[in-house]
Order: sequence, then C-alpha cells, then structure tokens
Amino acid sequence: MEITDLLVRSGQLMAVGMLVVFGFLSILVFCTKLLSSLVLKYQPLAPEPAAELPASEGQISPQTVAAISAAIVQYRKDKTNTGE
Amino acid sequence: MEITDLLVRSGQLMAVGMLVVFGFLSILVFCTKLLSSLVLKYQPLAPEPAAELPASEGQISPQTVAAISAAIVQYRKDKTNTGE
Amino acid sequence: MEITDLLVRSGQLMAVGMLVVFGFLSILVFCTKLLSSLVLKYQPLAPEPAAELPASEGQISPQTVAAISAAIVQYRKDKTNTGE
Amino acid sequence: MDGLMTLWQSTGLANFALGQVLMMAVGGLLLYLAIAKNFEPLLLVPIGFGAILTNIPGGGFTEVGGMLYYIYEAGISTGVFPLIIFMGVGAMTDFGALIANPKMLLLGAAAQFGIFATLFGAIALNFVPGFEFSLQDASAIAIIGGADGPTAIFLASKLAPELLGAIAVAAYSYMALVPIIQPPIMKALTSEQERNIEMAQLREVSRTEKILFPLAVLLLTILFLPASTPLVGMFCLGNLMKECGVVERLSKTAANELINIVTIFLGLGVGSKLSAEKFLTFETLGILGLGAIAFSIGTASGVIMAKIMNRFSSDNINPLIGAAGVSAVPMAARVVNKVGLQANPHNFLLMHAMGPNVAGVLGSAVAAGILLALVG
Amino acid sequence: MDGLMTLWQSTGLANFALGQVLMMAVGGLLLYLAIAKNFEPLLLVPIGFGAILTNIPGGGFTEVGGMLYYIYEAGISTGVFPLIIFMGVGAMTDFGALIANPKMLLLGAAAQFGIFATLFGAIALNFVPGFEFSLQDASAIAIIGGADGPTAIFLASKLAPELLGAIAVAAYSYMALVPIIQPPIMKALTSEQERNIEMAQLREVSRTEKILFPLAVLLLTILFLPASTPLVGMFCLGNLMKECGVVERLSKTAANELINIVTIFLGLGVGSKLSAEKFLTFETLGILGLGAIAFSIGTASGVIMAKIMNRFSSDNINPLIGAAGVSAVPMAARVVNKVGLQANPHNFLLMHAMGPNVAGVLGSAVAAGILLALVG
Amino acid sequence: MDGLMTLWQSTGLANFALGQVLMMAVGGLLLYLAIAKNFEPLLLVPIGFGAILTNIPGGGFTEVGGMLYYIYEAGISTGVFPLIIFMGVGAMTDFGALIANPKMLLLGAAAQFGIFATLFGAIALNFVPGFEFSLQDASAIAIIGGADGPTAIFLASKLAPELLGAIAVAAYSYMALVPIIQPPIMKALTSEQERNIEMAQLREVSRTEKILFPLAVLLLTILFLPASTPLVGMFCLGNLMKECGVVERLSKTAANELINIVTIFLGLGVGSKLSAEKFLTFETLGILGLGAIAFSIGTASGVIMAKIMNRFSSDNINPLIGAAGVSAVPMAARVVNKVGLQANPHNFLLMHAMGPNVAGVLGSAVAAGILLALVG
Ligand code: NA
Ligand code: NA
Ligand code: NA
Repeated sequence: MEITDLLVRSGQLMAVGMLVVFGFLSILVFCTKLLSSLVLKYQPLAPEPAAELPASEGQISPQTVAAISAAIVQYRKDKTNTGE
Repeated sequence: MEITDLLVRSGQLMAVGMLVVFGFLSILVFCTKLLSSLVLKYQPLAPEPAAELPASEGQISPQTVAAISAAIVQYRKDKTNTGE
Repeated sequence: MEITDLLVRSGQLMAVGMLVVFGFLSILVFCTKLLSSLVLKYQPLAPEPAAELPASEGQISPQTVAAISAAIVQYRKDKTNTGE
Repeated sequence: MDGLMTLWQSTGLANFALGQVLMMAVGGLLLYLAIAKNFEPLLLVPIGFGAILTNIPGGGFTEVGGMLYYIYEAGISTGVFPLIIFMGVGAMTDFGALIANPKMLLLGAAAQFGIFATLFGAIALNFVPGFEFSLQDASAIAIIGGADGPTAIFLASKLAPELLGAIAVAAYSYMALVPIIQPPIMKALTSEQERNIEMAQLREVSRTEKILFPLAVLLLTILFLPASTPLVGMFCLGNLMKECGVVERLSKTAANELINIVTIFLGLGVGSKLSAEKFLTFETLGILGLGAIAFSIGTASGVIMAKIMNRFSSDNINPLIGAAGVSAVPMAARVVNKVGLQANPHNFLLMHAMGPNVAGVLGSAVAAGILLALVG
Repeated sequence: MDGLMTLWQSTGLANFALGQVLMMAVGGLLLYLAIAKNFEPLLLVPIGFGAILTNIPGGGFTEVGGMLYYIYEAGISTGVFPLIIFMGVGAMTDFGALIANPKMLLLGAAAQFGIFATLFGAIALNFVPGFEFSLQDASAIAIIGGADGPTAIFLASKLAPELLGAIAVAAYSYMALVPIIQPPIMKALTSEQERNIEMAQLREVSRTEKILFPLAVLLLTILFLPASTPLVGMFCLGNLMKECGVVERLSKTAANELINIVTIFLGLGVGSKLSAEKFLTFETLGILGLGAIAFSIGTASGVIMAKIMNRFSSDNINPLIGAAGVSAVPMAARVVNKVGLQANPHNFLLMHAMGPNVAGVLGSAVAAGILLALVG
Repeated sequence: MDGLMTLWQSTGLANFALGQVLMMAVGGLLLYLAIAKNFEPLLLVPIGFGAILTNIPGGGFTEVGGMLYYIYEAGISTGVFPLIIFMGVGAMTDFGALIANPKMLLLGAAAQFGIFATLFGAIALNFVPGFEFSLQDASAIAIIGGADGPTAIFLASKLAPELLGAIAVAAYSYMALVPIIQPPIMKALTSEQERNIEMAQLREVSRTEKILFPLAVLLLTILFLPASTPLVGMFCLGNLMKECGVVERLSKTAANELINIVTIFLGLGVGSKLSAEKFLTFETLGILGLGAIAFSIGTASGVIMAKIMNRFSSDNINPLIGAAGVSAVPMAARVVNKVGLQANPHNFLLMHAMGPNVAGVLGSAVAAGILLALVG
C-alpha cells in the first residue's frame, strides 16, 4: 500500500477511534449515573454505625486488655524487684 | 444399546458399586482400628505438658513486656506533659 | 568407545574441569576485590545512624502508645469495678 | 466510514444469539447466587464470570488462542486442576474425628448410594424422549451425588466433557443448597428421641496416627482400587504434608496460594463449558433434577445407615450425623449440628459429624474410581 | 587439550557480536534505571535481566528448550500473562472516585487521542527512508500512548510481536518518566488561576455500586466492543472479586502472589524479545520517539478536555486532573496532586485525579479493542 | 458379576509386580527418612510420595494423560522447575560473607574436585561387568558431588534423564547425611590445633556491593562459561531481586510461594522417574556408592585447600571451613560450626563457613556448565 493510502486509513482510524472511545465512555457515564441513582433509590447509604464504631472505639480486644493487664502486673513486679 | 440393557447394566453397577464402596471402607475401618491400636501400643499418648504450658502461661514475651513497660513510661510522660 | 578411551577422556575432563573451575573462581575473587575497592572508594560505608536508631529505640508506634494508654485506662476501670 | 461499519458488525448487539443472552443471564444468576446468597462463592464467582465471557459473541474466549481455551485444555481436560485442588483440600482436612471413630466411614459409604441410585435414574430417564444418556454420561451425572466439586469435575472431564459445565454447576449449587435440601429429609427419617441422642466425646488422636492414616488410605486404594488413586493419592499427599509437620511451608502453600490460584482458573475453565449449545439443552434440566435426587437419596441413605448402626452398635449414634456422609464439607456437618441443636440445645454434634463428613469425601473418590474402572 | 579449546570456542569472549554487547548494555541500563532511579522496577528489573540473558552468545535462552523461549511461548504469545496481570490490577483498583464522579470517564477518553494521533504519526514516519511501519506496527506502537503496560504488551503480542520488546520498554520507561514529561505540558496549557481551582469533595460510594460497576463496564463492552473483552473482562473479574467481598482469598491471591509470579515471568518474556537483531534497529528509535509524542499528546488532550469540561460544567473541575487520564496508575495522579500543590498548597487533587486515572485504564483497553477489531 | 471381576482384574493386588512393591517400599523409606529423620523433607516428602504414585499398577500417573507425566514433561524435561527453584534459592542467599572474604571462593572451587574425581570413578566402574556408564551418565552422576539439588536435577535432565531419579535421590539423601559423612573426614585431615584456629571477624558489606556482586558473577559467567548461564543467571536474578531492594514483592514471592509451589511439583516429577525398571538396577547401586565417594572427596579437597590457604595466607584460616565448600547450604556450614565448637567452645565458625558454602553453589553451577559444554 502506498504511504498516502496508509495515511488516509490511519486518519480514518483516528476519527473512528476517538468517536468510538468517546461514544463508549459517554454511554458508560450515563449508565454509571443511572446505576448509582437506582442503587441509591433502592438501597440508600446507611450510616452503618454498627460497623464503624467498633473500629474507632473498640480497637483493643479483650485479649489485648488481658495481656496488657498481665504485663502491667509483671512490669510492677519487675520494678519492685529491681528496686527501680 | 437398548435402554433396558443399559438399565440392567446400571443396576449391576449399582450393586457392584455399593458392594465395593462398603467393602473398601469396611476394610479401612478395620485397618484404622488396627493402626490406632498399634500406634497406641508402641507410642502411648503422652500428656505433653511441656508443650502445653508455655502456650497457656507465657503468652507475653519478654519483648512485649519491655515494649509495654516503655509505653507506660511514655504514657506517663505524655500525661504529665498534657497536664491530664 | 573402549573403557580406556573413556578413562582418558574423563581424566582430561577432570584436568580441564578443575583448571577452569579454579580459573573462573580465581578471576571472580579478583573481580570481587576490585568491585569492593571501587565501591568503598566512591561510596564509603556510612554509619547509617538514622536507619539504625529508630529500630532500636522507637519500636513503639504512637498508635501502640495510644492503644496501650487506652488499655491502661480500661484496666484501671475494670480494677475499680471488680474491687480488686 | 468503513471503520464504523466494521466495528458495528463486530459488536455484541449485532451478533447476539438468543442462546448467548440466556447463558449470560445464567452467568449473572450464578454471580448473584454467589455474591448475594453466598452460594459457594469461591467457585461460583469464577464459574459465573467464565460463563459470561464464554458467551460473548465474537469474544473468542473459548476458541484456539483464547484465554479460556488455554485454561480448559491445560488444566481441566488434563485433570490437573481438580487434582491440585484435591491436594489443597487434603492439606486443609483434619481426619482426627474419623480416626477417633473409624466406624463413621460406613456412613460415608452409605451416602454414596445417592450416586449409584442416580446412575440408575439417569439411564431410566432415557425412556423420556429427548434424553439419550450413555452410561458414561449417567456416571458423570450421578457423581453430583458425591457432593464434592473436584471429584465431579475430574470424573466429568474424563467421562462426559460436554456435560461438564452443567454437572459442575449442579454440584456446587446443590452443595450450597445443603442447608435447604437436607433438614426436611433428616427430620422425616428420625424421631425426636433419636435426634436427641448425645454421643460420647471423641478420644484424642496422636500425631503418629494422623501421619499414618493418609498412608493407610493410599495403600488400601492401591491394593483394591487403583482407578481412585489420582484423586485419593493427591488428597492423601496434601493431608500427609499437613500432618507430618516437617514441610509446613509446602502444605501452607498448597492450602492457600496454590489452591486459590487454581480455583480461579478451575472456575473460569468450568465456565468455558457453559456455552449455549452445551448448556441450553434438555439434558441440563435432567442433570439439575437428577442432581437434586442424588443429594436427597445420599442424605437419606446416610441417615438410615446411622439408624441401623445406632441399633446394632454398643455406642450411641445420633442418626442425624449420617446426613454428613454426603461430604459437602463442612456445610453438611454444620447442618447436622444445627438440626441437632434444634432438638437438644445442649447437643453439639459438629465434631461427631466431621467424621462422616470427611468419610464422604473418601467415599465419593472411591465411587468415582469404581465408575472410572467400569465405565470409563 | 581439546577440552580447553572447546570451552574457549564456547565462551562469550570468543563469540560476542557487537549487537549482543550493546543489548547487554541496554539491559544493564534498564537495571540501572530500575534500581537506582526507581523506574517501574517491578517490570524493568526482570525485563532488563531478561535482555541480558537473551543476548548471551551460546546461552540459548530464547532457542527451543531455553527457559525464556518457554516463558514467551506459554505466557506472552498466548496473551495469558498480560491478562492475568490485568486481573490482578483489577483486584487492586478502587473505582470509588470514578463512580462518585463518572464524568471523569471523558477525561480518560480524551487522553486516548495520544494513541490515535501517534498511529497517524507512525504512518507518517514512513516518509522517512528506513521506516516501513504497517498499520499493525503503527497500532502496536501507538498503544504506548495508553500508558498501560499489560495493554501494550497484549496488543503488541497480537499485532506486532517483533516490535514487542521495544514497545514494552518504551511504555514502561515513559510511565516512569511521567513526573518529568507531564508537568511542563500541564503548566503550559493551564493558567495559575485554573491550577488553583478546588473541587467539591467526592460523595461516598456504596458497596453495591462498587459491585455493579465492573459488571456494567463488562456489559457495555460486550454490547459495543467485544474485541476489548479479553482485557476489560479480566480487569472486571479482578475488580468484582475484590469488591464482592465473598471471595477475599481469591482476590488477595490475584493481587499479590499470582500477579507477582506472573510479573517476574512477563518481564523475562518481554526481555526475550530484546535481541540485538530486533531491538538495534532504526524502528526502535522511531518507537521511542513516537512513544514520547504519544504520552505528550495524551497528556495535553486530557488537560484540554478538562478545561472544556470546566467551562461547560456546573461543578468546578481543575484542568490539571485531565493529565491523569493517560492512566500510568497511580503515578499520573500523584503528579497531578504535586503540580496542584505547587499552585495551591491546600489543594489536594489526589482523589479527584484517581477518577480520570482509572478511566484512562478503561479508555486504553477500549482503544486497544478498537485497534484489534479494525487492524488486527 | 462381570463388574466385580473387572474391578478385581484392575486391582493392585492382581497386578503387582515385585519391582513395584519394592519401589513403593523405597518411596515409603524416603518418606520415613524425611518425616522421622528430617532428611531434606521439603524434597523427599514429594519425591517419596511421587515414587509410590509412580509404581501403582494401573495408576497411570506417568502415562500420557497422567498427572506426573504432565509435571515431568512441563517442568523437568524442559529444565524450567530446577531453574525457578534456583531463582528462589538466589532470593534467599546472602553473599555478604563471601563478598567480605572473596578468597573463600577458592574453597568452593576445591570442593568441586569431588565432582570430577567421581566422573573418573564412574567411568572406571565400567570395568565391573554390568556397568556401562557413558560419559553423559558419568557426568550426571558426578554432579551429585556438587551437593546441590537443583543443579543435579537440571544436569541429569539434560545428560541422563533415565538416571534422574536415582541421582536426585542420592543427591538429597547425601545432603541430609552431611552431618554424618563430613565430621570424620574433617577430623582425620586436621590437627586439634588447626581446628582451634580463630578467624578475624568479617567486615561489613555495603548494599551496593551486594547489588553489584550477582551482576559481576553473571558477567564473568557470560564471558567465560555461557553453558552455566541458565543456572547462574537464574540464581543471580533471584539474588539481585533480593538485594536491590526495589522489587521486594517479587523477591519475597520467588523465595516463598513460588519456590514452594515448584518444589512440590519438582519433587513429584522426580518421583515419576523412580519406576522399578529405571531404579531397581545395578546402576543405582553404583550411583549411590559413587555419590558417597563424591561427597567425601569434595569434603576432603575443601579441607585440604583450606589447609594450604592457611599456610600461605596472611590471615588465619580454620581448615574446617573448607568442608563447607561442597555447598549443601546451610547444612555443611552448620556442621563446620559444630565441629569447630567441639574443638574450641568459643570459636563460632558459622559466618566464616557461609562464604565457602555459597561459593560451593557457584562452584557446582560452574562445574555443571563445564560438563554441559564438554559432554552435553
Ligand atoms: Na461424598
Ligand atoms: Na490509558
Ligand atoms: Na557445590
């Protein structure tokens, strides 16, 4: 094929390609908005307090508390022994 | 093959199959019992106290104790600084 | 091939092999020394105190301190509650 | 422009066949069941997704050069993927409960009646016009009653590859449905009093026993049923690696990263058999129906066997645990525990049900070997 | 002795061709850039090392029976490795920012102009004597502008395998150079005032939206662009596994061990295409030049699109985020954030740039599908 | 019934050949040594299990379509598995001790005399009726003296695949026996005074040296011994990934999950060569005998070399560390340390022995390359 023919074809490719990329992603924009509105309509974002709170508050498990308590006792003992 | 022939064959398969499954697993029952009795005869279940104790008692490693001790010191310092 | 021929060939292999192994690894000794001297010349071993210190000192992250502090508070509360 | 026309002619829109749309809906349904209903998600997510990919018009996933083609040919038609999964399952299995009470193996044997009765039923279905199951087909379908995914896929890949998709889907779906299928059968076949039976606590099992058990199983399989050795052998290898304690890094990899990797590809490969022309057939309906029957018969025969054993044994045996003999590990054992607790809130049957549960895995691997030897 | 002579005749010293020495230097340069300059080290370390191994005189790595030969044939010429990587990348990607602001997809679309303009440019280069790029070659080269490694390797393996080495090296090198290539273009095309624009905080996105999004993307790809489904499908599978929450062990394996294993082999396989006769050509110079142009044009068109959207949209859009549309995740988004902070130290654009950034991945997979359908 | 008859005719009981029974016993013995005696369990568990599976009458594991057949063909006859293992070993190796004291490389060289002397011995064994080792066979056998599993398997798969099983078993067994084989030789060749020698503490090695070292090794191998580049190259790749610090996720995967997966399959694949007709031969006895000789000679020549170096070197060199030159990492270094402590409870030789130990790995890879180039 002549270079000019190739150039014409690649110009066409550019036009078709950008058209399809934009077309496709525009449809995806529309569908995503539609999807979000449907989801939020039927399943509004719950505050999910039950799931959030423990993470912010209860980071320390009972085992940790127990272990630490024991460690503190141990620590005090050591302190006493070494006469610190 | 005629369906009835197939049915006869599948009936035979059923009989042979269940017979062999039961036979095989019955032998396995016997062998497992034999195996267990042999094992328990030559290697009675030890109480393994050495392996159990550390897990129940010594959960807190020296490093943990050290880290926590340091943290407590740090904590007290912070408390003093912030005038809590 | 006659066994004696094979023996001769394997004797040659032994000679060539050991020669090449020693030769190769001797060159590697030389190159490694050269490499080390070049590296140490252009990039003397830094004491790297910045990288070492935190590992030995700062093992306890702020989160740990926070968690432990909270645990201590918790522990004291528990102690008060149970009248320990 | 030409380009736009070419693109349009390549679109799904321009090429969809009804069958492909339906199969994508099936794939979507499997994804829904897996994600929203927690139906065996580890398998049904990749299977459902694979089904969608397989039915893309012009996607070429299952043609030479397509991703799913390579996955299927390399891993499933060779039988390698199900065997690796089986090794991983072995590396996750604890035979302790079974070694402590080896009689439970008989419950795992009884539950295999679900397989052989279904084989008979599948052939009988040939009287209905439209069904023409060969003995190979019927055997592959019947193995659904074994309630074990890798076993079903392995056997189907050898005996009836064209039915593999439907068989795997049925097997995993019914395994997920065990909490719905089993309880009514269990309750219908047992009295309140029987469901109340408490069982003696299991003895402790030593490490040596746990190491020797998989070797004993392998040895007997070699002696009596070599056709089962691929499945049983890989299972025992995984279990031996776990129990022997000296190759922990291998057994952990087999039970985690390796089984995860292979599970993704196994699921995709199974999905590649869910094309419209293979799945949207009369046979598939038959397979789904037969699968449900197989599970039900297996459950029933396990329970009945447990009743018989309870009568003739010196120990108390709660007949409910017979239902765990179908395998479907660990779902069936959990169902047993739950139904038991409904009858007696202090009666924890879980550990007792684990024995028949893992026995069921061995039982269906044995049954698969028999079918391979006699029908394959 | 004969032996010493034979050995000598087999040495590299006795057999080196100049091209091989040069290619080893190229491999060494890639290792240097990766290790000392942190240029995409996960890929460039294995690629650079593979380049060295490939050019060993008498090493035989890329001949039948050689390690790199098997790696390339099994994983790259089949397209399987880039697709597995893409699945893993999907399992690491969070579409939250894009779902919260789907218009960002248009920035990902605009940046693909870098691809198609470069395709035109590659053909135009044929006027220079010594260049004879076919449309296939030009398309594979142009995809460098997609700024996505697996996409570039996948497309090159289908359209122009003999150029794969140079294309992959250019793609990863320019991705590493994003912090150098993009800022001048971004600053040239925007005013201080525009770079100062603060954007509204993104809304929270629900788990259901995140689960349905990859399925919606897949569905549209099936409907309109089946040729993109291998890439988009595997990407969406990874993302679905991550977001659905029920197959965590699969998605973690896909995003860690599996992608790591495949990355090593993908890199070595790409390196196997860096032989002297394939790389030390005039074309390679053209590819490197065109790649730089592709990145620059993509960046510019993203920024310009963002300016247009800012003018016509009700929301404020900082034009800088358009530069993230080339993908190069997450480097491009970080560059946007940095340039934004230079203009306004309180303006954190990172989250806003993640939207166009992941949109760019989809955009280039779409562009790759178009090229496959029309040129392949 | 027919079915029972068919099943019976397929059983192991009905088909066992004596050789298969014996080989299963060999497999069982390997498992016993691995599990109870901790003999290189990571390899000997899968090898032993593979040996059992291979010899199942009617199991079909090593026939076309069988699991072990695929494993062997895909991973061992291509050489890919040992090379991946070698990469993982490289990613676990620390060359620091060797870089600090590069003269130790000469100990790794001296210990290779075990290989070449055994090659001579294997040929000499042909005078005994029943032995007909070719030069290829003899070379593959001799590499047992390299005390490195992947190297032995790689070379045997190229030079004498039919002897691979026996060679691998001998190599791993003797590596496990290092604590028994080496100490008497070490003590016989050294005086109490020599064993007491304390060595100067090793200098610290910089990260740059550790990064450049594997590249230097690779470069020299390329220049002088391209036939060693598959082994040395993959080893250096693993080591470079570990040391360069920028691809930690790759090097960790290479040194953990990937090497574990491949180890399982490598072991099973080696086991697939342990069929009765290949293993139960006169040659196997010869191989086992020659392997022990190879280890002994390697140990002795390492120690003698260390004595010579101690005499002519300005630094103190404890001759015991020469024994670590056979490789068998890290077992041989530990043995050196233990024997050293017996002579002088304050003399910790472990770090000093790591140098010759890793030098031994390079030395045997070099020796393997020489054999490949001259005999292959
Ligand atoms: Na079962
Ligand atoms: Na892109
Ligand atoms: Na060695």
